[in-house]
Amino acid sequence: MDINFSEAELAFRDEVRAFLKEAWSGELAEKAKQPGSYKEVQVGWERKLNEKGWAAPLWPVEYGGAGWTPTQSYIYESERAAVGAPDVSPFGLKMVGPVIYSFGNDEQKQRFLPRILNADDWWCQGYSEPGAGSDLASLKCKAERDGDHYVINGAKIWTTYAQHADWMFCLVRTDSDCKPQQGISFILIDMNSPGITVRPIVTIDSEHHLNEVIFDEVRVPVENLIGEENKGWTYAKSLLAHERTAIAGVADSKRHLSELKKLAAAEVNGGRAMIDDPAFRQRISDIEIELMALEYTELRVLASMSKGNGPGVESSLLKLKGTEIQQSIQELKLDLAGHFGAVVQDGITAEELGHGYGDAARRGFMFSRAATIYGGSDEVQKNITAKFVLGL
Amino acid sequence: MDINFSEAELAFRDEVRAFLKEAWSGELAEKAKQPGSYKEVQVGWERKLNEKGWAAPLWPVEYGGAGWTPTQSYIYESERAAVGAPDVSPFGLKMVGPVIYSFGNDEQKQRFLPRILNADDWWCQGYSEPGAGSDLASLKCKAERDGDHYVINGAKIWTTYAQHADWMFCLVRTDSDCKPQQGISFILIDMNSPGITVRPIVTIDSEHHLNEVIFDEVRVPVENLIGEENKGWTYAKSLLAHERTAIAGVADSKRHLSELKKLAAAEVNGGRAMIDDPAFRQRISDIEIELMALEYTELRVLASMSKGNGPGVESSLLKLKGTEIQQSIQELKLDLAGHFGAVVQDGITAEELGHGYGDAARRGFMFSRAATIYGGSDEVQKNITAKFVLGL
Amino acid sequence: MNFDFSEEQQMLKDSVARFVQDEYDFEARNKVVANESGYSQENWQKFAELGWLSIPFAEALGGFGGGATDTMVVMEELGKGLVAEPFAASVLMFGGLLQASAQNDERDALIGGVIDGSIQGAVAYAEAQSRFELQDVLCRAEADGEGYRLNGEKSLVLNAMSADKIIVSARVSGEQNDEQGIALFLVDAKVEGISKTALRTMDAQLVANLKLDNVAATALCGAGEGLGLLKQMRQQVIVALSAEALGIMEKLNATTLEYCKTRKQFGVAIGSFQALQHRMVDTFMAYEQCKSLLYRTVCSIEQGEDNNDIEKNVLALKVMVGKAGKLIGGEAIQLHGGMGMTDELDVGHYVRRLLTINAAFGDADYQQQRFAEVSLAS
Amino acid sequence: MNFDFSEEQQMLKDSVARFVQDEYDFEARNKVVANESGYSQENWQKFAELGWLSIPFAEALGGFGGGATDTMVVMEELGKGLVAEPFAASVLMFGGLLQASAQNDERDALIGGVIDGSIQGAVAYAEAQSRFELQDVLCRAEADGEGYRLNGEKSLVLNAMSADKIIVSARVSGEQNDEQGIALFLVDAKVEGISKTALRTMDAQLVANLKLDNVAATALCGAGEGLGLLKQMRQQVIVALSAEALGIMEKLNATTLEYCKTRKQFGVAIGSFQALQHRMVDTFMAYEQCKSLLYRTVCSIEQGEDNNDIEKNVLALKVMVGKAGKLIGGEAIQLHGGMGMTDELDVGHYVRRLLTINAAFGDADYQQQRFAEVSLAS
Repeated sequence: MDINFSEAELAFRDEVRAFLKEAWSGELAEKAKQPGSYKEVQVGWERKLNEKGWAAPLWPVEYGGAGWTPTQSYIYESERAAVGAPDVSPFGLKMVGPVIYSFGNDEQKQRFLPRILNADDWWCQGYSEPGAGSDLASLKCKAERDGDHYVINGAKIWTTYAQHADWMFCLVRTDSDCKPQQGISFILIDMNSPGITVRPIVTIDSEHHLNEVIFDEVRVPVENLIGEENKGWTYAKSLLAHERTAIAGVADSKRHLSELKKLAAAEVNGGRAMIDDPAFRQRISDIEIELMALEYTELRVLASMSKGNGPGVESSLLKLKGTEIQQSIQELKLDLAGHFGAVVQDGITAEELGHGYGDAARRGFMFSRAATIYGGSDEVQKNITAKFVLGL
Repeated sequence: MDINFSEAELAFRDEVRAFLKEAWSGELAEKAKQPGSYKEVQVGWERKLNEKGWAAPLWPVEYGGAGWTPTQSYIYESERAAVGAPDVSPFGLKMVGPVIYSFGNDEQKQRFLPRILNADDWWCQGYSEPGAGSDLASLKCKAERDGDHYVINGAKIWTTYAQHADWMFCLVRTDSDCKPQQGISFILIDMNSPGITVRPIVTIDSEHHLNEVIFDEVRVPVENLIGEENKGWTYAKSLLAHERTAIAGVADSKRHLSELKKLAAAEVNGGRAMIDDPAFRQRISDIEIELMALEYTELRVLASMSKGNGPGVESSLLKLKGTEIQQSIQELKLDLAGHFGAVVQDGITAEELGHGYGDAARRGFMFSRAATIYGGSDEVQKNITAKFVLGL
Repeated sequence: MNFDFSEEQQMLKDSVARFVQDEYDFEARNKVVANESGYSQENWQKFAELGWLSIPFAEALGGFGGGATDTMVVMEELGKGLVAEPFAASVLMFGGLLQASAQNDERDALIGGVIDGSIQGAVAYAEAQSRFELQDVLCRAEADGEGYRLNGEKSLVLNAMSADKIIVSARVSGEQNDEQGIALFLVDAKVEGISKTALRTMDAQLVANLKLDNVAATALCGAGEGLGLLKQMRQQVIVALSAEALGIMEKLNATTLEYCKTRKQFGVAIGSFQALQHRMVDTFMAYEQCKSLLYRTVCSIEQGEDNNDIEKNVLALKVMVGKAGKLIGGEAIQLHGGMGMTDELDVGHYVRRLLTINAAFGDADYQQQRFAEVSLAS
Repeated sequence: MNFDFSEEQQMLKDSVARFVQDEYDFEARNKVVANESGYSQENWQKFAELGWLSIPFAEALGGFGGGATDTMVVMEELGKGLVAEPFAASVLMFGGLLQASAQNDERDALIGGVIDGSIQGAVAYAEAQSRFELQDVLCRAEADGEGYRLNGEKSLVLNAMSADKIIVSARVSGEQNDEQGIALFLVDAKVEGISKTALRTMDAQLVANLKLDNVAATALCGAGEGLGLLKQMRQQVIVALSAEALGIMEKLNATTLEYCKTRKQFGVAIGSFQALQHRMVDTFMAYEQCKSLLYRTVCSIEQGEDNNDIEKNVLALKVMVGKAGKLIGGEAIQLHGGMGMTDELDVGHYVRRLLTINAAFGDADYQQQRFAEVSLAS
């Protein structure tokens, strides 16, 4: 048992720290505090990463990856979260990028990969459809061949940040006369194509993250098809194996927990700081203990992967426990804010309001409910764990 | 909404109090504190009740019942538990008695009912069989007619206090060529019959409450059959409707909780009484709040029954919540006892040991685990509630 | 012993239920809250005509003379409809404090105005730093002739933007958190020196922060009485909000159950999955237990039990409603899946109201510690 | 970074596992604990021969020079077999305290005896009133020539009935609960003035209450050092007991899983019921999280991290193991149904050992409050 980093790893950590200190500072870090700055900050940040060669460190080096080991990836992730720098937007760099370099043709690779690395295009994901939920194989959005084009009709839902997107990677049905998982193709759609309507879906945090995207006779050139027709399901599934380690969100939760402690030291009830309130102490320590454990669960998975093994049985709990912890932190923060947790702080400064984080706590709490629904709901995760880990 | 008792009910309460003050005192109450006194105390207590006419207050008056309303029954139960007097042993008075007066013939009624009321016979229940669990319909214990007798072969398990029993009421298979629920008969077996072996089952509290009862060519006179052959399942099911209200154990839990508070005031850690320990206070108040609610859930059921209605949807949670509360109280008591919760206080006085209730806490905690298993496990209760209350 | 409503109570319940059913579906409700004032003046007048605004007031004052049960049945039904009109803020809090304060003609006239719907009121008891402590008051009152002048700030005052009159807690003497020295004052909502910052809360209510700069006010009680009156109001409003929460929980459970029965995934209704069934049994039990505790509390008030017993019931109720609300709200969103995350569905709106009720007048954690003090001292 | 065991550690692990597998099934274990001494002397000699008793001792003392990882792998495997031999009491507690106290010939000889299995030891730290506080000591020591005389009582001393020597905490000065004034003393288990009352605990261990009536003793440390040494011992033993608990939890989860796969009800394996599946996922996760926290703690000790960080890990571990033990133990009984209630099945025995471990050296509630102090101060 040895959790020390090697000399080389320590040197890498220093490099990461130096980079973050320089890159996540000044204008960009300031801008991130402003509402509505999400896309601008993400693009700015991803370009800085790309400049350093770290936009997609786990891609193969030939396509612009950095050749990081899992441990390096863990080090970067820990340091990034510790300073509060954002994760990259996953759709281009973590999702469609790997599909393109794995299954795309040379032309597609040359056309899309550099632009993904440099955040020149904003990507969104077209998997879920209205009424289909977790049951992807039932998808109905149809692509029919018409000369050099596919003609797309149908709709996608829960499409994160489609309102910002230049491109969508999309699963479409190209054959209806076969088993449901077959007959699906993986296609790239220019979001500026005529016939696309993006309908905002406001979520319970009162924000606009999600959309329904409706396709009405949208023409997509056949060269935008990835791999073979009707094999899209295979390509999509291969994605799931990527990027398992960051799923627990341990590094971000650590930062949130440490911020929560600071807030609790300043929040006072009847002359006593909330950090000295017994009920608060119990709840925060419940979370902290689980998080201390989960950090090592993640390290155990990582250690296994570093040796070239699969992620192991422990990995199935990374999302379940990780999201439980994320939600618990958000809930405690909301409760900590007291009455101010209810306030929609619309254009009013914290000073005018008399409180600093209630609005963020509310938004964070409400949106955190999605963590156990999207990306395979808790129920689905438990079914999978029962079946594949416990053999039930 | 009116939770006041009527004049008559208040007068009844006074009568109950006066009775308990006299009957649950002196020798009998003292004896109850001694280990191994269970049967003797029960029999003594039930005879006092019978003298008063209260051994089976809910039986029809013609068979010796007291004609109590549900509210009177509630009043008695509350007052009984408050002074710590025992409930009656259920097998005779609450289980086989109602079956005999409902489905037995006159001879059976005359022969058994007075002896049940006066605790002259100790009864046990022969339903479960080895390997069958909650699935009663699969029972295999066989009764074959041979002249004026049935010949019984097979085994029953989880038989509470069979070691004390004079009689068993038993479900046996009299026909194997029909649907599983059919072909079952309800028969009374003299436990002194040749061919019966009672094998003790020690439980995890290290006590002998349970047994396996093995029948090897046991001859039972046909006059011991209740009702018709092959209709036993119907008689057994009708039992389930009896005695719903006391199932939550609210009155007993209130007494246990109040005792727990007293113990916590006396148990000291580092100079601070445990009743002032924040974690203890939180746990005890969690329980107390649920119990305050459950007391009114029970009253709501009772009010519904007082009007001649069925017990209503609330009743399905009486056992689930009631047993959860019972177990939580036992767990807290075990934890309160600290290291002494582990001690088997075998013949040693509390003074010699240096602690008063650790042994009782351990036995209580371990045996309380059965509360969510026997009499329809939690899982079965939830299935039933989902189906019949929620319509799922 | 019975838990039946009187004929009058049943009629009241039916009348509120009918209003919600006929005139306050989710769409109508969304239009109402989109209003500048956050509610519909037309609805308010209807409430007055139906006599609902008179419920807690003594008959001598022109009221219905209702008790805790009457308020409960109204609030429970209002909860089911997520009704945004400021019944609790104006009738129960403002009206309740007026009724509890010393009799005089102005007071009686104001209560009359509350009853007939012509007067809207608000109570400004919280401050930015006060969190859940009623005695944490920095706002100061100084005598000025027959009246007083108020200086300071008040936070998140319910219904302040629509109120004609505002009751303000302010300190005549003592330091922050002193239990003594707090009185209640009546101020005109448009009087010179008041400035208001309007804010929306997540349950779509309109609240306001107040700045009081030498505002003219009349005293409603002496400096020894303000805190006691506020505590009494808190007790009554907690019971009322708990009844509202119970209505919301019933609605959420019913919506979720219905969804699970109809929503299909992998070819079967998701309500057929045993794990979900057991969780719905848990939410069902949580609801029933809240209902029992609400009944217990209301009965203890109606029968005039010892105030210590009433307070214990009220605190237990607040704790249980807070926790059950989180459980039921959380499961409602989770079991609705992606749909549960959308603002288009009513589920999230009900959940946000439950969360607001949890924080109101002290959340579950806070009240559980107070409960333990009351319960373990006895 | 890796969580692999060294070749030596893997051999140690395999050797304990093999012993449990070949010679310590449930039946054999029941015979061992039915012994008058509560364990088998024969097994103890085997442990000595296999070198297990030497693990925590420095090589200079004839030991294996093992670290926290070595102790962990042994305890985890002993846990799986519910091994009753007094490894923790005699080797880790008694031996550990000896090793931490000042070097002298007698001490070295005693450690040698522990290693070769000829000496059994016990540590008497608790008193009837002390609950979880090591400094709550009433037992008094008075100087008598070169030695001391002890008077007082000690409670529930592990392995006291078999011990040749007992280390006793006693007060040289100060009052009950003073942190200062506590020293550790070595007494001969058969010396005049000691009387013992033997007791069984629910995990089948033999413990004893001690009365000390002017018992001759030698000091192992100064009065300023006793509490520190006890705390250090507590830290080490908590980690060891947590490893034992982890082994037990693994065993319980595996037994329950196997039972659910094979036990049929209503015609199907009960493991096919989704509600049970999800609960088994919960117990699986609880186990894995305990394992992670144990690894974290052991690593922090092995790498010589700051003691504050180690203490924080140890406290977190104790809390999580206590709670997970209750969850896993409770589900194991519940899912085994009626069978789970019987003493014939091993499940209840494992559960009782987990409960005993939870109470040992402060239960989850107690340690969580200490954890919060350490964690929220930093």
